[in-house]
Amino acid sequence: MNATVDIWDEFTEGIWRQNPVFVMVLGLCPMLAVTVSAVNALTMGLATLFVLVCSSGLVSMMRKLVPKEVRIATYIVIIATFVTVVDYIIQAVSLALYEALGAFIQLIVVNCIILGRAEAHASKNPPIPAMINAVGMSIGFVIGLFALGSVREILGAGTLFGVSLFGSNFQPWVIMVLPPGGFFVLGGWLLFFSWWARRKQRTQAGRTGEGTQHA
Amino acid sequence: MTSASPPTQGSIPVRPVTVVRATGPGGAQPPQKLPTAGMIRTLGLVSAICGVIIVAAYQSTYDAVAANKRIATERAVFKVIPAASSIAEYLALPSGEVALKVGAGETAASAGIRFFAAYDAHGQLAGVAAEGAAKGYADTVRIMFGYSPACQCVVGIGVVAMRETPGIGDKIITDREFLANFNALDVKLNAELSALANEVKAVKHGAKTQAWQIDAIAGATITSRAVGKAINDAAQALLPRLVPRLDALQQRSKS
Amino acid sequence: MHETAFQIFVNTLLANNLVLAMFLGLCPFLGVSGRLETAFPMGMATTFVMLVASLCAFGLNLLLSYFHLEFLRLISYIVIIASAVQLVEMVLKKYSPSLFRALGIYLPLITTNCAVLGIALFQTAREYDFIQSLAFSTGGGAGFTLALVLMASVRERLQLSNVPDLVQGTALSLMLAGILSLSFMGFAGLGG
Amino acid sequence: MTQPLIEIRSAPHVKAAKSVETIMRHVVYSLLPICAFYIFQYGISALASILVVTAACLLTERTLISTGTQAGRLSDFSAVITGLLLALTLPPGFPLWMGAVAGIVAIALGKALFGGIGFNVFNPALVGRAFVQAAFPTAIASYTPSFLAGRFTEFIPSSLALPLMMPATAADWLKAKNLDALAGATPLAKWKFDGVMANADELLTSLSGNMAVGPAPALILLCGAYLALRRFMDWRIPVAILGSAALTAWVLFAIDATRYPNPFFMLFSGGLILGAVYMATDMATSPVTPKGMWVYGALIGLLTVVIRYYSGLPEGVMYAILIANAASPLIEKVTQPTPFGRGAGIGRKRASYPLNPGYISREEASAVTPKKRFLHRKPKK
Repeated sequence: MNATVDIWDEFTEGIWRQNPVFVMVLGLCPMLAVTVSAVNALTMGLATLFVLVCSSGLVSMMRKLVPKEVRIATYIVIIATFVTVVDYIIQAVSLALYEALGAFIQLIVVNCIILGRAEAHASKNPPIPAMINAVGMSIGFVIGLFALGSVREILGAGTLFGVSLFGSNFQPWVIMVLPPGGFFVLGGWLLFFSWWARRKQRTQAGRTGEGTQHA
Repeated sequence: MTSASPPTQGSIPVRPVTVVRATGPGGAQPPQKLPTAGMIRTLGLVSAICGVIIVAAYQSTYDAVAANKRIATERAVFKVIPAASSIAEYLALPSGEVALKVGAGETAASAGIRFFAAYDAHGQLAGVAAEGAAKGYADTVRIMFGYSPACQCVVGIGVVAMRETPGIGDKIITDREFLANFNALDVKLNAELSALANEVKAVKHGAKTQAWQIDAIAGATITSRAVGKAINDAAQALLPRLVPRLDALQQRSKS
Repeated sequence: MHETAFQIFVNTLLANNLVLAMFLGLCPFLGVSGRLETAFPMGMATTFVMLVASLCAFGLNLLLSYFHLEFLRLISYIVIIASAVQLVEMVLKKYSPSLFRALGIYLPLITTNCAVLGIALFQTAREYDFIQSLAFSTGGGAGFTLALVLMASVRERLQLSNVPDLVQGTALSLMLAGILSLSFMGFAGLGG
Repeated sequence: MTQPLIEIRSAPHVKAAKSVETIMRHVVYSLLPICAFYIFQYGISALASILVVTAACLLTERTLISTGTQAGRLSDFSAVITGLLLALTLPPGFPLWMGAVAGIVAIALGKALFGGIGFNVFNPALVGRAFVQAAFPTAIASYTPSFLAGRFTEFIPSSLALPLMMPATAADWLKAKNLDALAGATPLAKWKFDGVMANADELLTSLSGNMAVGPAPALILLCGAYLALRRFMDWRIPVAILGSAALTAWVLFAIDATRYPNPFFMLFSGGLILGAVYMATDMATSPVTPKGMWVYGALIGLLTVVIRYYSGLPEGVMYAILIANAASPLIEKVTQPTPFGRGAGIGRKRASYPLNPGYISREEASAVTPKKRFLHRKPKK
């Protein structure tokens, strides 16, 4: 019983409680740069998922072998390996997608989420929980990327996954696919979540009847 | 780094400082005996595993990547030369030679100008395609243009890469009026075949009077100009080398 | 097309600013931009590492393409950058201990700054020659420093104003970065 | 020792008995003639644009104040100023719904985000303008000629675009009126893209008609002079901006007169005068030290000319002011007068934060903001 709860906990940690995008605000660089469309966002998320899961597995398998002094170097080399692999896979699948994402696939190497997970979790846990945690984390990352990418695509081009939503006369908000739009949309999501959390807190406080209400 | 500190008079403890210095690149570990052999063994093992993974991935995707790249190039060339059905990649060398490009790893490639000869279904030269680039509004605009030896003109363009403002600059892909400029854009060489007879240039919207001018898109003048400059620069560099050698390209060589 | 070194420098400094237009190096940008006193040294240290890393990457790329080992590029770049940071750390420690003390905590952070790796990767992708790479890395570093200093200047002032609680923290920093990025859009097309 | 030795100076000390409301009210008064002339130039569309944009600003301000997000009162006139200035910087035929977006963004992003009046770091009107410039680049570049016949009875068709929908192109409408599509280009755009330079009288008053210009510069200067004379505005900033822009333009003109326009054109085309007089002088976003004002103004002038000449956009005042706004705390810090007793040394001490690792990631909830050192000695109330 307890074990399943743990595993479920490992899995959901990254999706909500420690969501890498909205809670920890990690991995910003690729996140903002590639999320001009929902497809790009999903591809980037899946690539990160692959790298995160594989590197977590390998790091976790080697955790007893690696001396403390060289652990960071080892992790970086392992991560870089899987990034190279994913880089070639995307090239093989679709060159158009590869060009849209550009150097940001290779920049997954310096995505703090991956190194952070390797250091904080995978190096201390056996492979299976480590990988499950990694999957959860990456799903959280994918959700975050998708939330950004879809808003930016809907407003910025009037489409979602390339399908037109509002007809041809829609005025696209070009800013959304430009750099400032990325900052604004992510900032907007963060604002939304903090507003939501506060509201929930307030209603809870109201229910217990001891909440002293002042904003 | 390990220079011995001078013998100290008095009771200032210098030693700990030297110890900290001597620990080297490993970071802040305790100054105990380092498990050097273990470290090297682990790093070696990791490198070996990673090397194997990378090489395996590279090898297994190599064909697919190459095929993708070829398809992408072909598509780009076919777009600018509609009659084409197969292509061959060439280098126009500074010596005036035209060489068939073999393999991907030509280190001497920097001196030559890359272009594609496109052949129709009968193996006859249908046109030549080359890339050009110029600074646009946001970033470099890279285009591919098709050159037809028959009319000595540009017969089509396609955008390879750009980051122009959506809705304004990217009209160069969609604006029919603008694309009509490239049905027969004059890039004739001068009598000595040393340079273009006329500079290809974008002029303001509605002011096109000559066959070598490009009627710019109203409101997207800078991007239009970049397209003109890209064609001009690339043609200026390539055509004087290419035109005298066109005969060598007429038939598709067996490769 | 051949861009001059000056064009590349101005372009990476303003029009295609690493942080505000390319989204590189955002973590330190948001993390260290709280105070001017720390923002400027951090920017300078990053610039220096960028320069070293860019030059190393240039040489390394020559070597790799000579042996047709392009698939090892990423992994060797990241190792080179980590070593460059280590090197800078050791050199500083020896020759300028005061600067080392001031920067000590930031130096390791630079390793995971994607702007540094980004510089190395972009200069390879754009096939810059030696001088161009030099201009690219110094321009990128200067642009990073500029963005950091401007951001710190604004955030320092905001400590004295009553920003709504709801916005405090990362959301505010992101919005500020957005407005800064908006103002830098005026430079689009500069150096062309 | 009869001379006063101590001059205590800190953030703005206004000696006269002027409240914020008084100042703001006079700024609004001085803006009214400009708006009136603008409406006279462009007719009913301009009137609608001014009304809608200002209303959007006021409504947003009201909503945000009532939810407690932002400080301030509606009656302090600051939102009115933002609305009027914003409307004056937009093309007269700008779709009304986009104008409303600009107004909302100006107040929400440019002002409420920082805590309301007096705390904003960037000029709110310009934040709104920059946002719509990036969001709707086509619409914001479509100007129409002034003094068209029938401007008081007929809307410019793009004004009335349905919300979220694309406006009708101005070019077709102009063609129907037998006007060249180029008549819709501003003098700056004409110069930049076509090399056509406008005459001095056209620029100054725009009375000669059929020019797509913004509000008349001569009138703005007049109204600005009123504000400066009544000391509602510091004269140093506009003077510094115009001076540095003219100087930069003159130097370039002297170097290559064929390539660069004359300084006069530089000063009186586009929004430079409006920006210098009304936008850059916003008290919350400009330095308070006299020396700082000069530096700030000079920076704006220089950046404006550089952006106009070398970047892709024809107009650069807005961006120049926004960047200078961001730099203004920095300028203020550098140009702070030396406190008495500290000496005029370089190595003078300032209040500073200790360098500690907890400082790096202040975003983390657990990290605490280090206290400023000098605050410890502050007497407790």
